Amino acid sequence: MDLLIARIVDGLNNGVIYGFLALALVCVYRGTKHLNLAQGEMAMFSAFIAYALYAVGLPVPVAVLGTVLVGFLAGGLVERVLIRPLGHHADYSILLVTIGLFLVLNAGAGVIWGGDPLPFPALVPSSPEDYIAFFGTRLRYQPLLVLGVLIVVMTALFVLFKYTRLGLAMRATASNPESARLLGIRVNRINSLGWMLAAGVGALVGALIAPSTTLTTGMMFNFLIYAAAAATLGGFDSPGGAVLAGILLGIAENIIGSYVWFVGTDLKQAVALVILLAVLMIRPTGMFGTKKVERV
Amino acid sequence: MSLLRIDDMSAGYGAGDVLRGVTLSVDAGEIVVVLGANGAGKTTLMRAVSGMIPRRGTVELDGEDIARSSADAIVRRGLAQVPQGRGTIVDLTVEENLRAGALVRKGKGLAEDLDRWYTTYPRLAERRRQKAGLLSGGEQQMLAISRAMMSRPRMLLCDEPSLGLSPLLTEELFASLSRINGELGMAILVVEQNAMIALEIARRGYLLEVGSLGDSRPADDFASDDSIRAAYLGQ
Amino acid sequence: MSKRTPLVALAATLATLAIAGCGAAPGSTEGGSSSDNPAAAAAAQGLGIDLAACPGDVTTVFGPQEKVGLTLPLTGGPASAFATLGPGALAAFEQANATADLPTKFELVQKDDQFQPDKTLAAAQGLIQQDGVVGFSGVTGTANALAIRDLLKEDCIPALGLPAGGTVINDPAYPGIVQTTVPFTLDARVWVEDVNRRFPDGTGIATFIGNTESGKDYTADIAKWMERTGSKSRIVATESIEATDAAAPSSAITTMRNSGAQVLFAAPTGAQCVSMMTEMANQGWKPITYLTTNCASTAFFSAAGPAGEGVLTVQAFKDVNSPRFKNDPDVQAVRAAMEKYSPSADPDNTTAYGGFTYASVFLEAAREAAKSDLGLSRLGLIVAGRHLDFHPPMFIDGVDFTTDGLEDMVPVEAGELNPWSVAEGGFVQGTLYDFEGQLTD
Amino acid sequence: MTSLVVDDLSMRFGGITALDGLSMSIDSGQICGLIGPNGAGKTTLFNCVSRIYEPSGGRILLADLDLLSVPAHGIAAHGVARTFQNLGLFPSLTFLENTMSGAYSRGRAGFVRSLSRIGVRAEEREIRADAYRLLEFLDLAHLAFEPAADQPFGTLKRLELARALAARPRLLLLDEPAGGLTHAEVDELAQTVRRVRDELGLTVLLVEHHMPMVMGISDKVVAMNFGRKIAEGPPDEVQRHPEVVAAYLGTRA
Repeated sequence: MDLLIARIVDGLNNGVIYGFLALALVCVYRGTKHLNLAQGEMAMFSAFIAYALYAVGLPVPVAVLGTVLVGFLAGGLVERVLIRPLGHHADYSILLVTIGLFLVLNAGAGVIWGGDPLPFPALVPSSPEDYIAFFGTRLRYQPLLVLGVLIVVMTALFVLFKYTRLGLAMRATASNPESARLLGIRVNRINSLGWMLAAGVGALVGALIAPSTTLTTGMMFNFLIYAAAAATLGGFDSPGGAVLAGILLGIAENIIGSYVWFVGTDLKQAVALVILLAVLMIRPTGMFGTKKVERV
Repeated sequence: MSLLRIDDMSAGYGAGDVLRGVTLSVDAGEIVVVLGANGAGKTTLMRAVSGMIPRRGTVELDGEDIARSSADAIVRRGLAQVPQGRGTIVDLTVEENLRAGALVRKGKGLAEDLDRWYTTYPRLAERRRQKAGLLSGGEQQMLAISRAMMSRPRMLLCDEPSLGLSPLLTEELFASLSRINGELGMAILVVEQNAMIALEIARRGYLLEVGSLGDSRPADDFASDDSIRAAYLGQ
Repeated sequence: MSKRTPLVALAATLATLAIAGCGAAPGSTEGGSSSDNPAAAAAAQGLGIDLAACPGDVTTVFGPQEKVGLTLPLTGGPASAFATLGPGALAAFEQANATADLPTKFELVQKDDQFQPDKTLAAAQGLIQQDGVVGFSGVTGTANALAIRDLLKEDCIPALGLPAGGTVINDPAYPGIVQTTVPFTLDARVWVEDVNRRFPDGTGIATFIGNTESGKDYTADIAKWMERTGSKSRIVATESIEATDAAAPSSAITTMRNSGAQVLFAAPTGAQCVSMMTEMANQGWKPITYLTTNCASTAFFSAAGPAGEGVLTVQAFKDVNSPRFKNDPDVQAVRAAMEKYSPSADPDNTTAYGGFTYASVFLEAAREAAKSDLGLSRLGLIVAGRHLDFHPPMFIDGVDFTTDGLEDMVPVEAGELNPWSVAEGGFVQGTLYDFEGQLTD
Repeated sequence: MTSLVVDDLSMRFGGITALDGLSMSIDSGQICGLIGPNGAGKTTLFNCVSRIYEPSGGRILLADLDLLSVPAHGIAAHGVARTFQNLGLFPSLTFLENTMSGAYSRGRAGFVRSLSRIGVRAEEREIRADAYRLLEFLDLAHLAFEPAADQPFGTLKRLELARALAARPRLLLLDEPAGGLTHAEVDELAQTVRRVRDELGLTVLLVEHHMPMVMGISDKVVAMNFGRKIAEGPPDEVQRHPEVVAAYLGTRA
């Protein structure tokens, strides 16, 4: 029993990261229907910026908030300079541009900060002795913090999308950009904002999880695969769905990897993809995605 | 002075102009109809006026030049759109569609406006929490008109509101446009194939024939001669 | 313009091939003449080299100026970890050119391979055919070295001083390939011997091995040495990790913790060294931990903080960042050489010192060859590389670089098993294990 | 002499009836215009005849052949060819190649023979010669070896006609051929369609909004509204039919 709980907690630790990054993917997708493959690298780069801010003497919370701000602005810049000039129907080119961005950010971070992993301080006590005992396992403050912030961010995004004029404009734009323009919505600005939000959320993920993954250029690579799976599973337009799917994916992969003898750690990633396929075959819009409803 | 003044406007999609030298005006408080058979260029005219496609020539709203404004800016200046095919935002609920229509205007009165349109089109009120994609064609057309009106525009453009609707619904819809014009003094430019119904509520009309617009004539004039039939059915 | 580029490239390639082909033809006819030299014939035969099959005359003594090739990742993900190797190697060559009395000056030519074996092969082909290198030093990575060894064998070109720890590198069929790093088999042997010494009656061991080529070496070598040493211990948990996985390995640690293992043999990759130690501390699991020599860097352990306390690694090189070697005269001499001859080398980066050391093996072989009957030639280099016995300045005292023909293929067969000390901020001196002559199979 | 017979054809999409028991016929060698306001069901009927849609009920006969019993991909071999509203051409292929691509349906070489190349060369030569004759017939021969890309829309419309004719059809279905053409091009196209009918002896079903063209070249016109036929007859009769006028101009309620 204790072991099962320990495994669920282990899965939760990773699942929270998948869900958080998935949330960033959803931010871009909700606004623009684009998948940003550079999302993970943007988060990684942001974490390094947080490190740089911390290294020049800023307190950790200020460094984290600082990188969120930088991420926010950089997201807008990326949209304006790299994405918008491609036009609204350039799905394939945009995918390629995000791959390019992926490579540039990865190489850039390597050149600037080197290949050795850097220690990144946590916002909460995180020495080995800082934990809450829970059925023989240890709930640590660091993942709890990530989970807490994730819930706050998710709720904030939910409120933004559901109850604000801006959120309404974003949803209208995502659903029918042409109509949105004819309602006077500045569609370009909304797209920018989607990228800014996503990059801000990504920056937060990067800076928050760096203490547990250590700060390296490769830190986000795997997470992005899981996050894309989680966003797909959760339904690409549902923040809550993406987060929940991320967490469930983390737990499921861990439980299956641990208790199904032929899976083990080698096939954990395959488990995630099999779950993804299975769900998509039953519900093509994901678990919580909106079905496209339209009468002829 | 005309509320909307278009002078010598040409427009098209890429190669070749679909519209050539169109001149048209709408006065405040007036309903004007542009009639035309299928393929005459009615929707192109609408999209050119609303800035959705590139155009050349003069386009003025209340004396302000909007020929180079973007589509969203034109709406913000008070020229609201009911696009062809209704432009329903299918993932939003009926009420969210209406609220989206009011995004461009600041200030209060949102609740009153919602109320007004729910009263005008009670069927929308019944379905306010439904996804707009589930509405019938007629309901979506009502939604499109209400949504455009939620921006409290100076003028309304309607692109073929009768499209795909039964004669009865078409009749009902035009009656409501007439009421909007009467009660709010709203200027409306409507392009429409269904000439008889449109002419019934319009003061003046234009006839669009493969890209060129004739002179405006009083609505009754059209009703009494054969020009539309000729334009629509040949010879 | 854009359409013409591939044509130009194609033309260039064809021209290169044509020139290479013309160059090879007369060489191969002359190849027989080298057997006229009885010393060369004997030396070659001793190493199983067929001189007649070598293009050109490998016994020809080098001119006053020759080129040496080095492939390493300069771009791509691994670049940041390895790129500093180049400037370190450059320092060694430039120092030798300036101070040593070698009859030949060596120009180091570096080529990017992005750490991808197929690109290593392309880079090596370019170095041989276009640059005309007479040898290689510091081809980085086991898989990368494997990718080019057939090419090197065909062209009878030596590669001396490779940072490639794989057991397969030391293969009698490829006498010209000389490893210069702690071989993974030494790592495994030291771990097993140390566990046998601590637990004569046996204990439970957990293994946490990266799902990579070197990971396979570790798994095989651990099993081999446990069997050969008659170890009474058992492996009770085997966990693996993908090289790209950045998540804290919490589930693997949970499993190993629950296996009741007293000992952990761990060979993860890169930053996983850090996250593994951190996660173990977080879960409160404290087995006796043996960590791959690939993780034995101050950067990793500093990042791990208190979680690194007492973790054991095998070390053959002096760790320049540890207090123990800060004032070591050899370290300071190398540091001075780097500052003087290769200012772009980072004097605080372990990998730069590694590059210097790999190059020093090549240079030592060059010295020996120059003194030998064979002279400083390609064959001379290969033969000298296979008969070296010296102490590179950056090696820990007690660890030597020794090769003995095909009898002893593994040059580095000793290492210190050193625990990390948080208080010291470095590895502290532990037990020296020396298996000289015992690791070659 | 009746060529195409549509008998009590119905088509429902979900709850919507797009065709409601529609019957009509075209005599062999006739040009029949199919008109009606947007949403009248013209395209649905057109797509049923060209076997893109499977009707919910009714029959479609081409001479004595039950078209609905022919698989969708097989109708070309049974003498039905069509053009598309937005051109279904291959831009990178030449005019000749595009035209030849229309002939594959009547190729006699099966899969095995195509592989073994026995008799295929001769057949290919024949198809090529045929395609070239068609291009000459449509005044496109000077463009035979030019790629289709970048030619004026009106020229491409004629090329599409050539491709449809390469299948040597008995029944030619034209889907809004005048769309996007200038006045002069429409006149030219109308003449071409007439000439094609006269010289090749085809039956033509034409869906078109451009009334002058429909009324100018059709032997008979079928008018539809709300999925039903509201009038059928010579153009000038249909033009004045009160229901047709009402369908187009609307009615005062």
